[in-house]
Amino acid sequence: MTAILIGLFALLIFMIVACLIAIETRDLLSAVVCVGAAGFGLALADLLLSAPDLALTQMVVEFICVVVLIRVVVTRQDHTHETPKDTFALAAVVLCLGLFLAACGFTFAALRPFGAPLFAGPEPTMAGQYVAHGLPDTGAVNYVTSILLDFRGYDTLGEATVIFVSIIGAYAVLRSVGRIGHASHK
Amino acid sequence: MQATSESGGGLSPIVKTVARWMAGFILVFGLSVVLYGHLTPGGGFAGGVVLSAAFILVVLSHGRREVLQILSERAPTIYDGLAALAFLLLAVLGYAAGGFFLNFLPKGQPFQLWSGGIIPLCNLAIGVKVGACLFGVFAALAVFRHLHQRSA
Amino acid sequence: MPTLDHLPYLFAMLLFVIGLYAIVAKKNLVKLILGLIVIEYAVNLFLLLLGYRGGGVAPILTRRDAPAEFLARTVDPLPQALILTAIVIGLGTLALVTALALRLYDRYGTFDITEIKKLKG
Amino acid sequence: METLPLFIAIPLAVAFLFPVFEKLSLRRALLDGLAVLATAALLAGSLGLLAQPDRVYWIGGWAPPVTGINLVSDGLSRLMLVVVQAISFFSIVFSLRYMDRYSSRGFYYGLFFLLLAGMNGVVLTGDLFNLFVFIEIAAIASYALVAFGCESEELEASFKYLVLGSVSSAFILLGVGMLYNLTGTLNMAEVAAKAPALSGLPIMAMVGACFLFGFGLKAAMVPFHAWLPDAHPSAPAPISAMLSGVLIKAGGVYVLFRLFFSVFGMDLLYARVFMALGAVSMLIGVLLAVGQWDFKRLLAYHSISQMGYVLLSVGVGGEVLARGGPTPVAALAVFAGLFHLVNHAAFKSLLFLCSGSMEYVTGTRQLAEMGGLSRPMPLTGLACRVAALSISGIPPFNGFWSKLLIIIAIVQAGHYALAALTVLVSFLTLLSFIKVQRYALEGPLPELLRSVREAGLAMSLPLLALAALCLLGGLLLPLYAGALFTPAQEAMLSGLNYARAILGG
Repeated sequence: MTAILIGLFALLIFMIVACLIAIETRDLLSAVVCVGAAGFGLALADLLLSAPDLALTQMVVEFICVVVLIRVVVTRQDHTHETPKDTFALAAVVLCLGLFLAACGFTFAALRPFGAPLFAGPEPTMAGQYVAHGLPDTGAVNYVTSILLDFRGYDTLGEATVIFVSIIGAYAVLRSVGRIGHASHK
Repeated sequence: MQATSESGGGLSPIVKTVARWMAGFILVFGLSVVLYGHLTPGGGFAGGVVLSAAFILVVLSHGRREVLQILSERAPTIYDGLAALAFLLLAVLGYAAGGFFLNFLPKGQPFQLWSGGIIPLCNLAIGVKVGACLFGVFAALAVFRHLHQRSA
Repeated sequence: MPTLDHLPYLFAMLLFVIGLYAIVAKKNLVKLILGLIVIEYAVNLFLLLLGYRGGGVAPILTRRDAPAEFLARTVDPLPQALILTAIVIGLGTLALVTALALRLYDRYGTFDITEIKKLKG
Repeated sequence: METLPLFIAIPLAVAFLFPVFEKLSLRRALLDGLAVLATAALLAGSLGLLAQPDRVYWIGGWAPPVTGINLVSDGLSRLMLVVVQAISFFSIVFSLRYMDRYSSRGFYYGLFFLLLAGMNGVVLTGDLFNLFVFIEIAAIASYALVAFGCESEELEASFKYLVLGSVSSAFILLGVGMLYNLTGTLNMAEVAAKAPALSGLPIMAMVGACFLFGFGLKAAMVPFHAWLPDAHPSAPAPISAMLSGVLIKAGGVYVLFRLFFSVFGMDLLYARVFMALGAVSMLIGVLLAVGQWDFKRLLAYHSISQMGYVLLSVGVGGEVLARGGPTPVAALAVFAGLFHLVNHAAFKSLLFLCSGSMEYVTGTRQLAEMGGLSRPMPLTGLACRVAALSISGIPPFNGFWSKLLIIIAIVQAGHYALAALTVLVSFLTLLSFIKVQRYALEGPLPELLRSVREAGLAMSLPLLALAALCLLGGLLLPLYAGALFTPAQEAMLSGLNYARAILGG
């Protein structure tokens, strides 16, 4: 457990640093690469926390995201001047976010501690039932798959639909001609 | 690499051949990730993304112009729609057999490829769907740029 | 107050807040997209941490495992299934938002959101 | 045969078919026919459901103890289902002609049906994570539809909408995760059964705040409303009607009611937050609307204001309930809120469709460039007048009755200041619609618009049908209230009994 905690915190700090660099750097290409690195860190964290399915998916998705984003960024010139807005507004934003984080710190004490979810306890849980019935009732030895495609297959239909919506949407947005006839002149 | 594919020429013939071979291997790997999803880590989503990566590799190495000659704008959306329909059909077949999303096929022996009832079939449909979809998004953003409208 | 038991959750929330900061304070469309990605990472990580069981094994049965003993050791598979769904949803959103950003760039020649507002005039 | 899954399966199947149809280059009439037929069948199905009792459908046969995902048909979800199907039917009929102005009809229908499937899924589901998935379907479809015209402003509005919408979704998912950690389940009924043991813990305030922010943003309540006045007017008119008429309700207000009444159980704090959000939205929305000159933008601000009425009224009902006040008052407040929700769906969609009809023939949305349109376009003019009278609360139209009931309920609950505020907001609404009448329908017809005509029957029929609903909805209320509203009101008032009904305990 301790070894896992140390590894986890190292990965978390790596991710946080990578994200901070990504957000503050001026060069968009390095920003994209930094977020990719953070995603790679997340995939490692998945592996560390016994989620190989997630690690695999996160890794390949990461690859596609970074390729697409780099493709978008690399040939386009950017002249954004990140002049700091107004110090007061920025301070207010940071203060609000800090308050949110403090509220989380205060209220999270009631959550189940890390490493001891309800699932591990004696209480009956949704996941406990899925695991108990997974092999005999669905025949799949990968419990994540049996949940995804059998117990909660309806969610997966929804998820497949989300992907379908997004591609139809992207194609719709990329049409060269949107309106026919007289466009609404405003 | 980016610049050449931008102008549409593609890379040298050696790179293209290697890329095609690589794409073949990636395709097989993706299919195995899809089909063994209920036995090992992976499944329709991860495998589908791998499948799309194979096609993306070919596009990146061959360049825009060559790809545009063989690929129609609508192809990815059609495969996407058909695979989504197949997945929905599995759910509706269950519906006919007694309940929406009922796993109506025999469950088989654990650890066999043909086990888990409809799960491998669902994985296959999702794999094709995700592969077509992601490739379609990439193609739309990188290859087509502006889609020509066609009134229906 | 949180102890070490809850510290990983707070780290995930810190990541979440960093993403929110990017969305609120940055003016570049690409930075906003990156902010969305960071938020998605944070939420996925949070869900994953919630399902971890100390010393747990991956929720995939192998031929070597005795089923009963395995069930007492596996981590919670449900959050993992949820995160898989959430990853794909995030990917879908990313595809659409990238298409929008590209289209805006083609119209205005910039990723700067304040410039875009100005050009609209 | 169980019909509940069909409300999701039919729109999905239709949506998946459209890319294939586009490839086959089928005749336009076939696409149109399929779209109209599918929405009409769904509308008939939802009306048929009204006559049937409450029931639960466990998907895949996974019923407790192995809790799968369930579809729930109770009074509240049936009410929302009917509203969603009705508005989508009218919007599709209106689109047949209106969408001539846009390219790619197949994509339009595809996205429309995905939006519809998403909303039906949200309304019917009894599972928290499934709710999130279907809200995302509806939301992503609406982002794409807002940008459907591909004009610069539309793209920008869609981008803003997408970023804010995704942040709100992230908050919703955080809330779902925390609830899962606390209760070990995602099923709303099972969470509801465990909620009383958790009430009072600070973490529950955090969960409530996450959901309130997430769904409040989707419902465009006032501190979170910034995206709506850009997004709703940018969409094609039938989509504006869908977004303002049903999406902010099905994806925002409905879920808030479901979660805070049936799952967490209404307490005084939540009720006061509802009331405050409602009152502020009502006032700020109308104040921002009065100064607008863009017809659709004006309507969008009014959506914020009118949804404020609904939230205020239902919040008052919850407050009376939570402090142990007289049940009839709470029942009246909830009833009035739901009635106003349905009325708003009718008259706001009608107004957006009217604005679309005017835009179709005149090519503008600016009130200052219109004038005298009631002469060349008598049908649109008539429908627009009926809708304006309804939203301003003039008898005998439906808006009058629901606003009257809301004010009576608020007075009975003892909140005199809020009642006065409601009257004031109604007055301001009336003012801003007098402006619409004055500049769009009355006065001289501008030179440029001399040749305009009514856009055709396919566009006028939905307008007239909705106008008839606005008139009859109020007058015939006693006839249908028992079938439509009473079960919904009971479902909300019975609170945590929701869990008992589903789990059979």
